[in-house]
Amino acid sequence: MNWNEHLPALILIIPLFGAFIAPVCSLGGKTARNILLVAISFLTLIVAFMLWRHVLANGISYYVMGGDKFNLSLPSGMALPVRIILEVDAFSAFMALCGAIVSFAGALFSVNYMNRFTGMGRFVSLYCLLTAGMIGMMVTGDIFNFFIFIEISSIASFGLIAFWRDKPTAIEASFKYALISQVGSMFILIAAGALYGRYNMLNMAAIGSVLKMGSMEKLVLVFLVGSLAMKCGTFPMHMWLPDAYAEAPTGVTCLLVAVSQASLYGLMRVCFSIYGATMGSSFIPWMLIVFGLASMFFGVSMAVVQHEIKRLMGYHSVSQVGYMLLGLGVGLLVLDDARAMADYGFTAIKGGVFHIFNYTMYKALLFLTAGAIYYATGKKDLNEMGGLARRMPYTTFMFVIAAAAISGLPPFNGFVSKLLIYESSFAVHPFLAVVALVTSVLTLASFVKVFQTAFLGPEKSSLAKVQEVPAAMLIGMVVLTAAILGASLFPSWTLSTLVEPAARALVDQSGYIGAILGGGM
Amino acid sequence: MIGNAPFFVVGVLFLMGLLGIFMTKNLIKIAIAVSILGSSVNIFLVALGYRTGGTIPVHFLAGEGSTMVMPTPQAMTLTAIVIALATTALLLSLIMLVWRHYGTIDVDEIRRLRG
Amino acid sequence: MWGKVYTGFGYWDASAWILFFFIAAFFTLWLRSQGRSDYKKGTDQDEIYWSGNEVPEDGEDITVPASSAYWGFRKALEPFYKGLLGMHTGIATDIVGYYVIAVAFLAVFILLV
Amino acid sequence: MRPLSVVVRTGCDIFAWFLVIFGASIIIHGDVTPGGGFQGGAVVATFISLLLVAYGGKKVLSWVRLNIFNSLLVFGLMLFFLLGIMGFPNSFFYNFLAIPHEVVQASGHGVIPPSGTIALMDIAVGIEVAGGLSLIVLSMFRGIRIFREGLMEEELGHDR
Repeated sequence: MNWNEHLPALILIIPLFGAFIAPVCSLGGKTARNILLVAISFLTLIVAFMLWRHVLANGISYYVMGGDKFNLSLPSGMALPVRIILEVDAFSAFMALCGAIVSFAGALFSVNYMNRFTGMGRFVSLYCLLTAGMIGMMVTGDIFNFFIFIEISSIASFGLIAFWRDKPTAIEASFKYALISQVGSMFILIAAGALYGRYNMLNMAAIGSVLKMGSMEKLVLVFLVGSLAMKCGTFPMHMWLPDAYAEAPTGVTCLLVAVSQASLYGLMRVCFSIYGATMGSSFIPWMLIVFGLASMFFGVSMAVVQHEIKRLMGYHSVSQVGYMLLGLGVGLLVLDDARAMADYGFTAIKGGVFHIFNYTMYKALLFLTAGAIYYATGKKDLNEMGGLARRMPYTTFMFVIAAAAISGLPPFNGFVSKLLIYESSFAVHPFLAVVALVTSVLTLASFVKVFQTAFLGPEKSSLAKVQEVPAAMLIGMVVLTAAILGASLFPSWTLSTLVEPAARALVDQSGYIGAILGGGM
Repeated sequence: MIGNAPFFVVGVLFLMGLLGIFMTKNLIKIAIAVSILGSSVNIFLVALGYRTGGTIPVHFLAGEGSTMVMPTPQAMTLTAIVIALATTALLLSLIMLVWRHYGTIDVDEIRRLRG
Repeated sequence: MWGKVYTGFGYWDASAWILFFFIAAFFTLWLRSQGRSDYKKGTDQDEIYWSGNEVPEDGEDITVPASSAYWGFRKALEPFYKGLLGMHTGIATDIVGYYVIAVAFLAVFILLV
Repeated sequence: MRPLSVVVRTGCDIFAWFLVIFGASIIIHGDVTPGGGFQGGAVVATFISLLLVAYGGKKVLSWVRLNIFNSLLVFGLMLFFLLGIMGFPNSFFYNFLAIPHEVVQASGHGVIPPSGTIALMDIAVGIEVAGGLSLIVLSMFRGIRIFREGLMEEELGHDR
């Protein structure tokens, strides 16, 4: 049998297997458990990479769970696809690759970071489950399964955020996240049920092929967009995000960044592949742009006044998600206008997709450096830090790279994606680009503050015994640094191999639908 | 008209759940309201799947009837119930830990993380 | 691989920037190498210049803590920050409330337009 | 939780076991009747909660070992997973044991075709849910008891 055909299933099987085997493996002691954690996430990364290569070479690949053959989406006599179908196009594969890289880095980091805590068997189990849920959200082609995977990842993340259960704030953050995400997923389930009641099917591609705009479809769109925007932390619904990111163990925060990107992926899948050109009015694209602008500006202005390092970075997550919403919203706005699409719309989508990659890498790296500082000093408050650059040179170096990338300093990759977004959103209205620029300036300001107070300045006497973090943690950070530097030094290569196929797949609604409905006849 | 009655029930229960979340201050009551929200969505799914005059969807026991009730929404409902059970258990455990740490289950007083 | 990234209005070229970086680094290092190494050690010549003030022994007390950074910025935008911080109450039901209001807003307006 | 009166305890002694049998019946007939792995497993898990209510936590926690439920959970999950993997090379979760109903009717063995892996998966899920829900009930109860009696569980290295 050809393993390449089974890659979409394998990418789910491997982390699920890790989650199930972890309680058994943790009987074998610390080493066996750590090896399991790293091996599972590394295998996931390899499979994600192979899946990405496969999709780029052979076009959209899909997989029928439990079918007589893996590609039998339409069994004899059926007009509609049945069974659970995974559909991986270039955009999904790109997202899964990003998620797998971050998951690997977080796993490497967690090995040492979580070393002194008990209950690690559960930690490994939940970490693998969170990876499986995240990747499941990215590869599924079925709206109800999307709900299931979103719930799997939510439940795993509640457990992981509250992992330090003797910290009151961790419990509080987890409770807030649990409450809002439970209400949000009920909205998603109502939307999935309503689509099923209307069209008698759940497959996203099949729904997209027959969808006609009516009042109910509009409500469904709003429920899906609102809930998924909440999940990725858009402005008025973002309050759970800094709490959860700040209180989770750092390896988990790094993965939560990728999980929020999976929600963004769902949002884009709904807007582009299910609704696409049939959306009709430009209300939802404009709302995405407005949400994006609000998240950018208010998120970063909240970040400037924070003095707890991970909380500050959590607010930056809110503001960075705004860039992607802006880029992809501009692309959605001109989706059925071929001329504007060629002029600036596709550039905006490319910028948004590239920013997803960049954001996942540098934000994960920033959280890991914050975790390294916490590991070395035991402090989270910036007021109590100072002069760490002498003690932790490698961490400082990687922090500087990540901070420069997130603030959009040339030549780092953040600059390239932001440039694409500025120049394309400028064509819609100059105000959009102005807000994006101001946000970038404020981002730089707040990271200068972090760099100056934590790493520069005179050494504090309370930090005299601080040492550089162990090698495994550094390797976890180096993985992400390498990704950032690669994307920075070879931007055109990254754009043409990694980003452009993904952006093209996102725009190509008929290709997404045709792959399922044309197969197996 | 009477065929739409389940959907009215769904609407009322959904609003009850939402109002329950906003109007009550007790965390346990909020967890109950979330469960009510979940139940209303489950009723919605089950009500969607019913076809008038349909029989059970097991092919060999269906008898003479030609229309069958779709089993998919029921499978969806079962899955949603399982997930709701997991989240309810987690919410209740978290509330237990909140009470252990904060000494209160008033939602207004659990706000150490703000700003 | 090293090509230009066209944005539709201009382009970005990482290799040009790196070239510039090396040129700038060359000039910087060259300027630095022009410095004199024959200063007298142990005299006033190798003291730290700190705006004419006396250099404090222990720098720990005079650092600006992070919560005081950008004080002027916060002071100038005080009404804005008052509103924004007032919004982040941290109460769980308020968080859900903002979400439900946002969805309800979207639902009403998408049916109107 | 204190133990309830002797009437309740005797009733529990007599009837609690039937819950396990009833749950097992639901699990085993999952492929032909309403119900299945999760429902049957939940019924089985009520056995533990019934014991907890009738006998109080102290006694029940001294009777049971949490590792047993843990291993039930893992065993059920691995069985389910294995059945899924055995569907290769056709596809993941392929029903490799199913027999089409024409074949069954031609051979004259009953009217209900064997459902293949579905029944086995029901059993796997039943074992897993029975273990998992019992574990949930017991852990939540243990949490309350630890809190009541002020015995904070020993936690290593939590430096706040």
